[in-house]
Amino acid sequence: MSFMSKPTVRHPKLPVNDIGLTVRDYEGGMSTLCAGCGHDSVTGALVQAAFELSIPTHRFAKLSGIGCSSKTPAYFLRDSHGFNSTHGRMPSVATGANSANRDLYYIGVSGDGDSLSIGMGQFVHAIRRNINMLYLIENNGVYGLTKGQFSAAADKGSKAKKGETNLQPPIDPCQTAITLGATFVARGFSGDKDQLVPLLKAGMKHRGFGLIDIISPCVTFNDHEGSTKSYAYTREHFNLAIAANFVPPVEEITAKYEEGTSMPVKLHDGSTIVLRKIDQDFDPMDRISALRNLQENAEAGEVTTGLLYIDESQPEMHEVDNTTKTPLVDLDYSQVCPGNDTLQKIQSRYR
Amino acid sequence: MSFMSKPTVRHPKLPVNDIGLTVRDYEGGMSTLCAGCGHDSVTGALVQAAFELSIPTHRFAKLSGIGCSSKTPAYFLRDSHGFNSTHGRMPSVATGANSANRDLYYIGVSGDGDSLSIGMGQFVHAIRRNINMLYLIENNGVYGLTKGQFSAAADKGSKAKKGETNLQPPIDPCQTAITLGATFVARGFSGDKDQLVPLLKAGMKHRGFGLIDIISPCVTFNDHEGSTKSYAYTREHFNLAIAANFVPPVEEITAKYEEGTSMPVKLHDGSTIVLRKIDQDFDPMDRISALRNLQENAEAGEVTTGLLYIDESQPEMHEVDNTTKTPLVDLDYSQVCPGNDTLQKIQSRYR
Amino acid sequence: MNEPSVNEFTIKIANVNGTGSASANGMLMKSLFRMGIPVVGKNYFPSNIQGLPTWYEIRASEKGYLARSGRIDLMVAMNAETYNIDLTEVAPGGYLLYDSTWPRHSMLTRDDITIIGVPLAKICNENFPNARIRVLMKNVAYVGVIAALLDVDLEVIKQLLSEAFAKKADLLEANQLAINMGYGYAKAHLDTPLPFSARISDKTAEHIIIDGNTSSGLGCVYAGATVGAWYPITPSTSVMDGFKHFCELTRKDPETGEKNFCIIQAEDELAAMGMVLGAAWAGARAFTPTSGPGISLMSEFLGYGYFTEIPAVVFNVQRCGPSTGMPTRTQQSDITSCAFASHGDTRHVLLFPANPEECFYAARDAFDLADRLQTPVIVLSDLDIGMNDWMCADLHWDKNYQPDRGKLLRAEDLEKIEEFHRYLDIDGDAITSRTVPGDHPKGAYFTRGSGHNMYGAYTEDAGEYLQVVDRLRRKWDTAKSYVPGPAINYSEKNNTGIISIGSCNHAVREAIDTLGEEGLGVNYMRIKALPFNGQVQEFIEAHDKIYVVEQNRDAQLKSLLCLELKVPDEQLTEVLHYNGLPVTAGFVVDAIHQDLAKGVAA
Amino acid sequence: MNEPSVNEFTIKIANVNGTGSASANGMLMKSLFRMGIPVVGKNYFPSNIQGLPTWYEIRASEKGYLARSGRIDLMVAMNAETYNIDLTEVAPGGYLLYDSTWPRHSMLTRDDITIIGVPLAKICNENFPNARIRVLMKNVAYVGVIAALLDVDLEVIKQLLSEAFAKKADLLEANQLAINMGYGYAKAHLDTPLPFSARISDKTAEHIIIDGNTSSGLGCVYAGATVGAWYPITPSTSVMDGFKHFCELTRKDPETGEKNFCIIQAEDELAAMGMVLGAAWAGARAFTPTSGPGISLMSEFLGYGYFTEIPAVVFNVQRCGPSTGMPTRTQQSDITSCAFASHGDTRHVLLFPANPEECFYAARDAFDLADRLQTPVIVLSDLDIGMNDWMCADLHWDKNYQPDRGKLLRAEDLEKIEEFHRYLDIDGDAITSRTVPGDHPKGAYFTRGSGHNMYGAYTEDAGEYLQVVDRLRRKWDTAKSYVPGPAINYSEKNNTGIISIGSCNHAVREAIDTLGEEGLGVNYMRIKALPFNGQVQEFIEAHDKIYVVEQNRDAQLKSLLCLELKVPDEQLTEVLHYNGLPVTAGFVVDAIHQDLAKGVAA
Ligand SMILES: Cc1ncc(C[n+]2csc(CCOP(=O)(O)OP(=O)(O)O)c2C)c(N)n1
Ligand SMILES: Cc1ncc(C[n+]2csc(CCOP(=O)(O)OP(=O)(O)O)c2C)c(N)n1
Ligand code: SF4
Ligand code: SF4
Ligand SMILES: [Mg+2]
Ligand SMILES: [Mg+2]
Repeated sequence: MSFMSKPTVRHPKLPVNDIGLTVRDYEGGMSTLCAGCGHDSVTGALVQAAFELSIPTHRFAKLSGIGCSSKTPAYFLRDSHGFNSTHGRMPSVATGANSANRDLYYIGVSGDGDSLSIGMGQFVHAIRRNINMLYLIENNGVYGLTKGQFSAAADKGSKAKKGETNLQPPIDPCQTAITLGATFVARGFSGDKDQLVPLLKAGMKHRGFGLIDIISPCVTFNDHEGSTKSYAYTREHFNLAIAANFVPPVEEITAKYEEGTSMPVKLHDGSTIVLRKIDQDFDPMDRISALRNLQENAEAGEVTTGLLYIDESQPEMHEVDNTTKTPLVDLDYSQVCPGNDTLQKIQSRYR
Repeated sequence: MSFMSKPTVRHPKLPVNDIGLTVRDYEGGMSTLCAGCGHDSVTGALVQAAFELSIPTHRFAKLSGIGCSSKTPAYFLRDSHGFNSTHGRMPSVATGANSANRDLYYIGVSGDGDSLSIGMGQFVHAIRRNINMLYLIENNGVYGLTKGQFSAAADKGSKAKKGETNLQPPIDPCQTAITLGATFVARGFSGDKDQLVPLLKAGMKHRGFGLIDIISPCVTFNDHEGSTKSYAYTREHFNLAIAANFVPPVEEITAKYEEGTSMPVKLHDGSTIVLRKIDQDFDPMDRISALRNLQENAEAGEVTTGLLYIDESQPEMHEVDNTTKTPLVDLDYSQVCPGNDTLQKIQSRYR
Repeated sequence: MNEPSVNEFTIKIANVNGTGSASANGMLMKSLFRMGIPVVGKNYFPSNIQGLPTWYEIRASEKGYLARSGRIDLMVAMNAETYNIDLTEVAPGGYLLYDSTWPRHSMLTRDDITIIGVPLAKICNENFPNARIRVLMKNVAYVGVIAALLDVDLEVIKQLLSEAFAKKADLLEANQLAINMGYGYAKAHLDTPLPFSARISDKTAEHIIIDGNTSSGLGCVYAGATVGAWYPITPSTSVMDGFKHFCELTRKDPETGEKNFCIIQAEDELAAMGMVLGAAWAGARAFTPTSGPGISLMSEFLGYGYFTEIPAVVFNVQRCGPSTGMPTRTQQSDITSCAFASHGDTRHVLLFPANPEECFYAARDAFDLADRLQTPVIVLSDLDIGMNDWMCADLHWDKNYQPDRGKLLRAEDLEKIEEFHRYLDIDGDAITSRTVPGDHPKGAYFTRGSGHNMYGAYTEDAGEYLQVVDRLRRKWDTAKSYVPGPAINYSEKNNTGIISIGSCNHAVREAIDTLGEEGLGVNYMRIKALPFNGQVQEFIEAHDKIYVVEQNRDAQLKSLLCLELKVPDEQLTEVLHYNGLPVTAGFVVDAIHQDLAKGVAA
Repeated sequence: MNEPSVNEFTIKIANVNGTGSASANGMLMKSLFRMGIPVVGKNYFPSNIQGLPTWYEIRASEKGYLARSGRIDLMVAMNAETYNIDLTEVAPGGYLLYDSTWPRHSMLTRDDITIIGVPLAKICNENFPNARIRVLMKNVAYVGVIAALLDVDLEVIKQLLSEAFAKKADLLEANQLAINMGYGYAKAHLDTPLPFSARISDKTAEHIIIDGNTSSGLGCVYAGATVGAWYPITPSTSVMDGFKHFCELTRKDPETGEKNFCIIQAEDELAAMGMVLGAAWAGARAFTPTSGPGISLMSEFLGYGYFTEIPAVVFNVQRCGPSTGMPTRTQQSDITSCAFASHGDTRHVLLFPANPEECFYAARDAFDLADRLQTPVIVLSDLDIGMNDWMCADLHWDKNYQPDRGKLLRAEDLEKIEEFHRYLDIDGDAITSRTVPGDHPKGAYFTRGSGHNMYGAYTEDAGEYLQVVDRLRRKWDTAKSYVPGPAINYSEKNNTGIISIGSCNHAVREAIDTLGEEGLGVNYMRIKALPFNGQVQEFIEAHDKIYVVEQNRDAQLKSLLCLELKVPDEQLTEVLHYNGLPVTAGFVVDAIHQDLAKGVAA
């Protein structure tokens, strides 16, 4: 099933975005995931978000590891470059690609297995470097593609399809990322596109590493009773802490925000995320508050969603490094070769 | 320089411990580290702690990765089995050894490079599994053995010997471990043996994963002005939060503890750690409090030390798994071979 | 198959994965097996979970030819998406069964085969109320149809059903109904049986049907492995599933639930290998199953195990490379990477089981060899062996077997000796003694991947270093006398030979019979281990012409033979099959024909 | 060296690391170089930072023999701990200089050499107040002594000092004082010069002294690499140090400080390789330097690069394996692991520079080859080349050089074509086109390590899979005509040949001269790349007897020659040196003598 097999038939009545493309233009190949898989909904939300942001499709680079989730880059943005890497190693590939071309929109898609087990080290270090990318964990608590083993995100007490109970504590990517200094941390649910799309848009526009942990149920191996990553469980324990609304640069922010509950956060390109507190205890500008709430809610069995933490002030990798503004791939050879004269000068030190 | 080259000459006046050994019996080969290296002090503290606990030397297994720090297992406990593994992979080896023999005292020695860069994934998962071991990070903010590159523990703004400034945020192993659910998290300083020895003893006796992050200056590459891991900087910014005192099972706890400031924590073998709050804001039984304080202190440039977090209630790997109490290595073959009759029975399903 | 024949046919069932066809197909295969007919089931499945094409191929062969047959006598075309290709695959004179509930596209037909339509969906829709059950029962219904077409014993099927659904009366009823519907429809509307069909035979007594991963896991239980660490990867995952299953069954205290084993799902393959080394160092028998990418990731640790001499067992269930490749297709393309895994002068002992039965005993051999040689031993099976259903002789366990732990000194042994040095070659066989941590102070030593001398001490001395690596090289020679020798079929009459390995075995044996019938006598040697021993050398020397049949692109086995035995290249002719499907006898025969024709032309 | 000789001698200085001897030793070597004498400096240092034995060996050779000499004419025994061994190493008739401040142990002496005592510590203690300075100046003082013993031009030394300490007047003064003290003491108390000594010559014009890691880093700058990702590991670390240094020097905007490069210290080697693949995929020239364990860890990604055809450049500065081995000793033992890194049918293009000069150009060639062949290219140097001080011809950069980016289509190219398919072999050379992400919608494609067809689409189809892997195999053949051919010294008169590789070069050349003087004419071929091309084959065919000289235990180069060129084993005789020290001419000559003697005896 390749992304090439699907003809792009343009429906004449489909709305177009600012650059004249329809949502169809942001789609990809036909999905080969199980019917009902949460990951397909995330794909749908990504298509919507990219469409709404009016970014030319070829300015995205979509990268992934290995897993059902990591297959999805084939199912959106057909006209973007894709890189389906090895298991758990997408962060390093994204880092390298970004180092060479700082001007693309990088979307990394990973799974809870891909990021929290084999990929944990790279995940942590991509955060530490504040790579300018949107990083999605399509989190279903299991290894879908290898048929349902518990992942490191499986909750203690969650039951496998065949009845086994997971006894190890879960790794929460959001808490981990916040502790490690991530600058944009959110949680979404594949079953709630309305909430997810603005988060995706904000994440794409965020300067630096934007993490969205998306609860994305595996209908085949982890959607039964006793699972804490099922549709039913997630819906029931869904707890929206901070709602986020994305407002592009040109639009004016018209609504009035009540002091203390709603706040606009300016992004580096001039767009804004308007945050609205649902859970009054939660302060998405304060690491510790975010952590405390996440931990307390997790202990209470709740799935806290929304934009959990944001800090627009931190420089991303290239800013830290002071790399030239021109993407390195666009430098001419003459700009990087010091020439023979310099070479001769350099050699005077070696005599 | 091998640990075998040093003859054990017993000084007749040396005090002996409960099993009749002197501190010399807990020593190892001659160190090949730089004179003044913090790691040698940690080695000394380990020798002292093991001696004071009166554990037979061959009941320790000492493991490490690669680095100056990881060399130190050759310099203590000469009569213990040692495993100097590959770079960053000690946690998995320790996990495997522990799985085979749950009855030994496991001491893992690592460096900040070894654990927080290449070893990050394994470090995280050893915590998650709550492997029953004492895990030391001899943290000097640099890669000593490869000559002074910044490690992921280097503080933002810390200066390298040749003047370069580190611009990336540090990974704090203690905060990371607490977030990930570690059950014993402490920080020490190689320059403060009095504080370190009781922490080491408590860590060895703790059931489950005991982490001690030990600031251990590298005199050769990171002890200059501008470094935040130098002896001088650490001494100046040293902030003892929770003092810990280790009391073996047989001793009675005689001192009176003021409510709220001092508290005895019983360990699973009957010994006790008596904790004393120096920093009144710090609650070592509360994750979030510990995290908040660590983060605030770090922002203020302080090096918070002491027993930062403890939870004796969590089961270690074998308890979670319900492994037999007998170390697996001591099971007789007859206890694990189901025999031919069973084999024949099993095969009825395959006809 | 143009003449009526009995117990020699291949059925291929095309389906969509996730529709529950696996159990129906398995039942069909097992019913043939229970009729006493040798049988093999091969599953060609996609690397996804639901909705893509999948095929199951059943070959029945009274003669016991159980390789992929390469010809399809009856195609059960249940997947509209692949109908087109499925149609082309049927052998001339063969049959295609399809679901005639919906009309076929008129263009898609062939004159040289017989097309049989049965309205399976319609029948099921009429008889079953629930949608999911309808999908499942359609599969059972075609088994009923096939039973009629091939004259499969209905009683056998019913017995299988009652065993499978002993505790689920409603399902049993539904299944029986579906079988009867299919069978009844066929009997009523079709010419049965087909010219090829099944008849009660006696060739499967004292045999079982099992896949190699399950038997590998079972072998580890019997070999006394107590620690298993792994990271899931297709097609090796079911090795640990098997180990776990049998451990839960046989090694759990019925009262306390306490386990005499420890299984760790590692965070990745690097960690899995580290855990195995740690556990083996600590004295346990420990293993990890994996596949290609895992071997790559384990390279550093494998070299560590080689240099520090830790007995570790790895199962590499090979899949189709390079890189992620085709994870649900088979190949034997990790021979080179396993032989030399890791940088530096590193080399590993390998075992090559040919079928599930050998996997079971290879587990035992691997642990014994690892312990005796004190080095990692890698068992190379493949997806075909590991995940397909093979008929094998019953497994037996010698009640006198005791693990050969090699030179492992426990506390009581240490009491008896003066001094212990980890890397001192006392016996001259290049194998030194080791101990168990915690046993005895005398046994303490320091394990390091860096330079060490024969006393285990750190060294950077050129001479001391040489003593160790030269001994390791000598140990390789010692290994030659410990590893299993090749399986040889030899007759002085023949001066042509075939060398092959692992899962090629059935295809090669069948090919040799075919060639024999044509008048070309061929001797056969199947390699069972690396390093190669003297018998391998002798076999090669005894032949003028040798074909090396293997399933990879780069002639990896042949390369190793040339290198290790210094065989001139021209003595060995490559026969390489590497498209991801199991090799067939026909492929081997054709390759040899072609080569012989070249010889004639030249 | 029993007869007086000029400009042919070897000095070895034994010291303790961390005492600052490196700069003093370097100065001594450089002063010989500036006198116009060909010279080489080899550093034997421990894998620790301070306090262990370390040696520096300087060979001066008017004839230009710059391999390790294998004989020591003057030992400067500054380390009491190794005095014993150091003493034994001096060639009969040679000299040993020691610090006579403290008495030597009387037993430690030899009659066949001359022992020279100079109270270095005493002199320094008398003249320098500060303890640290005393330690440092002791080193400088022995340079002064040696200068007198060997008649080194004091002016040259003083010039070097004034350059080195141009901005540190006090240090300059101290150094000059120390030199004078040593020199003066020797002139006053010792017989100078020794029978072997230095004399102004003219053999070093248009040469530099540089190590291979520095020149590799410099080469990457000139080749236009913009992204470097790495994880520190001895002995490769200074490759990135060099790259960084020269980038900072030449590629930083003087005003804004903005950098035309990006260097990432990765979290480990897996990540470093991933970053390189990502950056190369994105269109940059990207590289990573590493050593053995890093190669093992990169295996999975190297296979990914091979299968997805991403041009990546890896420098493997080889050290002594297996496993951690001896990280500060040299070997050429990663040839096999690099050639076949990763599971599955994977194979890599390798380059083998022989010295720092070639490292510089190999960097350029590696990037051009990687881009042309679209595959990872691994440059194998070693510790000896990478970290030792070699004399090389001046480096030059062709001002007309433009990177050969191969079939890289940028936006303007895409505009001109109808359709782009990533893996379609249009030209028949097995090399397909690639694009740069972000350039143009038409250029978008999907890169995957899983099965893909020639359009880049996912496949599990046997035939489509074969098209891709068979093309990759054909690309290997294309590579043969792109990689640098061997360096050959050939005369029809000789029917004996030597094949060698990389840092063996100097030793082999010297050995060939020695053998020639004995009357045995030997031809020589130095392999510069894998795959081997036709010239390699021809050379082998043209000789009756060929020795393959390499620095590993398992004859890895020879094995590849046998495999790839189907050379019968008996045509190649192994000469293996692998104790961690650089091979010497004497070793090669001895090995050939022994082999010839065997021939005679047989
Ligand atoms: C090196 C390596 N090890 C193991 C695998 C097998 N594998 C494929 S996907 C996967 C887990 C995927 O889990 P997750 O990332 O959660 O994705 P999901 O399928 O659940 O979306 C594993 C273990 C592999 N492809 N590569
Ligand atoms: C796979 C691998 N990569 C790199 C190295 C090189 N190396 C040795 S020690 C080290 C860093 C050690 O740093 P740390 O753990 O902080 O120890 P320290 O020397 O500072 O105590 C590195 C990168 C190695 N040995 N193995
Ligand atoms: S197995 Fe689970 S994760 Fe994978 S496609 Fe199916 S539902 Fe989705
Ligand atoms: S280099 Fe630093 S860490 Fe290493 S031994 Fe010396 S002082 Fe210690
Ligand atoms: Mg998952
Ligand atoms: Mg360090």
